[in-house]
Amino acid sequence: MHETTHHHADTLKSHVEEATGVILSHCYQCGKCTAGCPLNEEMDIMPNQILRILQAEMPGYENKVLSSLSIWLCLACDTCYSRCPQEVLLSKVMDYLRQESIRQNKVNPKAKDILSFHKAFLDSIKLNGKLHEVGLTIDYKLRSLNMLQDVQLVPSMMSKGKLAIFPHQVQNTKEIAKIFKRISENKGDQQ
Amino acid sequence: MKIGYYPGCSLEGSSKEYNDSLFAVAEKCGVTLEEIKDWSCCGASAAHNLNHDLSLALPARTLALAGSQGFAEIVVPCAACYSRLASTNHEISENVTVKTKIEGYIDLKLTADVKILTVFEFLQKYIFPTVDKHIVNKLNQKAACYYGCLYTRPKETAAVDQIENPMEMDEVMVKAGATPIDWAFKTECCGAGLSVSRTDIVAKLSGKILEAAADRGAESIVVACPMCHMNLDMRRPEIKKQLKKDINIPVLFITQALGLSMGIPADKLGLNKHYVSTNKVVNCIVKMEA
Amino acid sequence: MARIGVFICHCGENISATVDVAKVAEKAGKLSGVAFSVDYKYMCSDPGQTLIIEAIKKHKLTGIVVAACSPRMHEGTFRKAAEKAGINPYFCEMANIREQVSWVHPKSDTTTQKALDIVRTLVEKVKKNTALFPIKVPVTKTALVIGGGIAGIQAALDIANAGHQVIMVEKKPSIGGHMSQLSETFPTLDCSQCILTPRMVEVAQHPNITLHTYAEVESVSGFVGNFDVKIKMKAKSVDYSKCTGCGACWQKCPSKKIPDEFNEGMGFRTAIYSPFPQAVPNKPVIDRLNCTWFLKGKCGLCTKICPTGAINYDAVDEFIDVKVGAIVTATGFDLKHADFFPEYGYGKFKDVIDGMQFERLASASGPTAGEIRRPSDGKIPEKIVFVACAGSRDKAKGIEYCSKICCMYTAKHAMLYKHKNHEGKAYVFYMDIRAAGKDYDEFVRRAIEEDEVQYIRGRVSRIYEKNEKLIVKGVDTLMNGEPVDIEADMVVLATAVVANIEAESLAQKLHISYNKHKFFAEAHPKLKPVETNTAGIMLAGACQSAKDIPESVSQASASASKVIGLFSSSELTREPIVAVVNRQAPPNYTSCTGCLLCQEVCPYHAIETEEIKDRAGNVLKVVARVNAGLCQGCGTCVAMCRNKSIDLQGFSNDQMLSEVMALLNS
Amino acid sequence: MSEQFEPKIVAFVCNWCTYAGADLAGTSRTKYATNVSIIRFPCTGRIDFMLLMKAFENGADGIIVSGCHPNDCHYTSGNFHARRRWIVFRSLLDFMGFDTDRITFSWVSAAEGTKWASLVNETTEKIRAKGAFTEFKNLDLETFNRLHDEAIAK
Repeated sequence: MHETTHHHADTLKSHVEEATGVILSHCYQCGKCTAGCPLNEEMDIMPNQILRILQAEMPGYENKVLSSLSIWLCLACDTCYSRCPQEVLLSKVMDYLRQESIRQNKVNPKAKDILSFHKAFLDSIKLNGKLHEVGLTIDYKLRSLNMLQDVQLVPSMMSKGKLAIFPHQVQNTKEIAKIFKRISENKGDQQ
Repeated sequence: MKIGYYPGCSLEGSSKEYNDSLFAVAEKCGVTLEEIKDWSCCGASAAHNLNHDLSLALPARTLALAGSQGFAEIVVPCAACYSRLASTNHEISENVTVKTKIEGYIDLKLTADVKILTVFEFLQKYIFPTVDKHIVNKLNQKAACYYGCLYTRPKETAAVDQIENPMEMDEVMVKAGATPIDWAFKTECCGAGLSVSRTDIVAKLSGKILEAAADRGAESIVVACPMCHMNLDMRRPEIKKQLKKDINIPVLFITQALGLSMGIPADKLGLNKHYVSTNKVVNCIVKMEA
Repeated sequence: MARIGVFICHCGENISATVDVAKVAEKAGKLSGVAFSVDYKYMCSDPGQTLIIEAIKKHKLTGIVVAACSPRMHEGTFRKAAEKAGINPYFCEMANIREQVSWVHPKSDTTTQKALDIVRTLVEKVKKNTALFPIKVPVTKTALVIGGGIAGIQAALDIANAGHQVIMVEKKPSIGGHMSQLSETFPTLDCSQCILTPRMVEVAQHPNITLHTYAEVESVSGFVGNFDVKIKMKAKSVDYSKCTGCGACWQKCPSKKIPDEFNEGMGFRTAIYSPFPQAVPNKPVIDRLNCTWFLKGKCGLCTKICPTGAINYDAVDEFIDVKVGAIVTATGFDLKHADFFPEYGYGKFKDVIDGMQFERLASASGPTAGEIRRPSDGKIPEKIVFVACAGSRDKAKGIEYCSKICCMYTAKHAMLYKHKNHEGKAYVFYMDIRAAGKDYDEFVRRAIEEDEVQYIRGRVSRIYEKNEKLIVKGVDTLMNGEPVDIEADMVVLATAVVANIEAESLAQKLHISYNKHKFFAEAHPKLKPVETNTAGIMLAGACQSAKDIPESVSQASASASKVIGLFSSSELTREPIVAVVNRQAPPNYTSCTGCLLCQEVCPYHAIETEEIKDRAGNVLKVVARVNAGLCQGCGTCVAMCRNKSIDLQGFSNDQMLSEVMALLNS
Repeated sequence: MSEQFEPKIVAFVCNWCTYAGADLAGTSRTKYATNVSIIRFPCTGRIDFMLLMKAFENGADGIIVSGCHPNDCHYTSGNFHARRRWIVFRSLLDFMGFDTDRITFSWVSAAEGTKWASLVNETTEKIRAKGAFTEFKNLDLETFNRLHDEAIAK
């Protein structure tokens, strides 16, 4: 679409642009994304501000965004993108920032639980090829140390046949593990 | 022609009733679904947060399997799975280098292009042609069809015509003899992936949705997404705390609602698996005079 | 036998400093066909010109080459001199040895040689020159004005007052356009009707203006000074020669529930109607799509009521042909409508309206007699939210441009509301405030400072209904993106200004170009802002781009002055640098085969077809003919022509070829 | 030291942009090579490319064709037609085995005096490097046929 030539400088801004294909200068800061964001009340830095910080590249801007809670609250519901007058695919930027904040381990302390859940989730897949909800719950609890949360649900979920004690598995779980391995070896290029 | 089926993890676990009711409806109309052999998880709400490649590789594996098993179409009833599979399909068809890279990761070829059907596309295409003669009940109630994010956004992979006011499920509910209400929260987000890690937020978002439905006098809420269902049904205690009031509108899967109108027994549709009692729904039902 | 004179100018020192002018003169004198050559200090000076004139007479020169500055500088001067001396001015050519030789090269033999080469080139060209005579095109001193809005009205009055005939065509039953719908106008807040109505009446009564309402341009042919226009007069079903405009018919008409266009669908009108009280002409038409007589063949009440028997159900569309010399296009704009904003529920929620609807609510002649009441339940809103840039500057919705007028009218709307409801709260969501105009920014500041309109910088994401209120989900980007949710009673969207829905089809009838948004294209964005690429057709008002009233009026007067200039003489004279299709003796008549490639490439639609007939009147062949009135002399057709049947006067194939040959063969 | 080769270059330019641009180079006294001489056309759209051939046939070593930038044409679309015709014409020349590098097609506006100057200098250098254009001069029927057959063979 756009033929704007991009200097591939070694800055967070240019990495975001290369990785996501989003051209940050397209955002003219109308704020429509923030106005419609279901999480806007919870966020520490508003979606449009995340873009603004990246646009402006003021000293130390990398930490501001990478250690923000907002990037972890974003649910990628794409309400912003579906209404953005400039068609900026914000959820992709958020995805990239999350991955980058892990890589540079700048994850906001308040986001640790969210991260542990995602990790637990993926490990469950790594292990079984499918999600095993009991396993996930236990694993998550160990990571997050929220021992008591949701325990009251477990028995009822089982009685309702909503939780299987034994995981469903893909026939050859090694395959899945391999996929994880191949990708982690190739961490160099994320996208 | 055989129709492929990708249940996804939730339909084997927390949303078994969605799976059961879908099959019950299909069976009644003589439509058979064939599960993709050795399918694996799509990565759902987690993968894309941590690793973009992974978020493509996991769905890609299933797509590759479906292709190699000769499925031209696969039904994906879970909204999250649909969204992941659809966007993966979109990205690999847009970008060849990504495609080859992913093929490398999964060590499978992404040759055939497999059409991904949402549950309402499936109903439209395979159930509607014959459903009328099976419908024996009018649900006879005000139903709030709730679509959430994953079917309606982003526009590239949206499974609905009007992303701000989708009507696909409403049409199904009309068939089932219910009255879909016009309400403002059809496509708001329920909190989805934060269900476990930030239940407080989910209670808040899902609370708003319940409230909006209640304001418009909805007697049932109809969904086509396990995560939406979990958040709106199972999280009711937290929501109650949040709203400081008790809203007990039951939450049905679209296939359960349609099943009821086809006279399929409640337990076969897994209505007993819900947290919020579905009796109100059942009580509204009236037999259609032949 | 050609007798060419060569005149080398020193231009003081400008040329002679680096070019050996004497040598050039001497060598030029030896060129074949050159009968006289001389160098002189200032050729453009009076003595210089006299020198040329004398030489032409004395040496019976058939043509001259003046080697001096750029022809863009003094070609005119020397051609006049040649004419004075009694030869056709087009036998004068200039060799540019200043800008393109002496000023750009050092003093050297090569430089002198180059000067000579250029002189030789032009000498060979002038030998091939032919006598050319200015083209005279007769001018019909009648102007057609398409569109009866404020721009059309202004243009028509200016032209008519200059003493020329004007034909005005308006597709609606009354002139007045959008301005007649406005309540009050920024930045002075004077009542729109009050300043417009006198102008409308003036148009109707002006001896030089013929007004055709309820009419449309059907087709246009011809060229500047000589357009032939067919006008479609839609059947009004009322005989205006009999009708007195008493209004008995529309007071009695039984079908009273037709949405009223003039009130933007917020009021009702009858089937036989005159759009508004101050309409000009204030005579009704029958809306046949809604009239019981035309739908069911019953009723006929208006005929019974009409005291003058003016009603005529059998009236049919009529066509008239007019000749005009110039056309002013003033077809105005539309507002983006309907389900363009699903996220704002526009077209779904009764109380989400657009700017023009608000004008009607605020207007004393409107459906609420000037009281601002919301459409759904007629309540007076306590909170109004105004949303600027609703669709404008929105790539995703296909409109990247700024609609220009919204910032100002939104400020006005908020102000009017506050003036009428002091207790009410008015919020404006905006991205930027574009108030660049005389007293404009002061006006906006007044809204903010005196009338306490709450301006919030940010876009609205969504609007939805919740127990009789409209929830507006916005944001304040000046408060670190603080989300702002407002429970409003009414929302006014400043929807985008778009081109008139019929703009494209009209442009095609007129052969004028338009941009991708269907706004008509001016001939030059800076220096020809009111002309189009088709000579004789001008632009006025919002049909060219979004404009407010002052701008539309000034552009209308500008295009009027262009028309008046065109009409200042009964013939218009044009440079004879035009293309011509060759002529040959029978049986060929011309080498043109009628492939008409030239027609395809001509930017000015100047190529017509001509039937070549024998004495008996049988058509022998159809060939191209250049309309000298339209041709601008670019010569694209010449390069395109497969068999050299069309040529460009002043730059003919012969002339160009001899230039090339001469330049390279010393 | 040996005489350096001075190529003869003809510039076919439009009256409204490039010719004016060249005038501007003059009024701003920008010096440039003497090798290029201008022939003035109303518009690049007017330029018949057979004239270019004639120029080569008569001893031109290089040619410049220049007019208004796209969308700036005084006649709105003349330069587009010129460009279209040039693309076709060039492929024809290529096909005939003609060195199309001897023709420079460029846009120079009325404001680009310096661009004109550098265009002239660069083209002069380029053609000087290529040396004199002799193909036409010693183009007898045989060699022409040979060239033609070779071209077909390609």
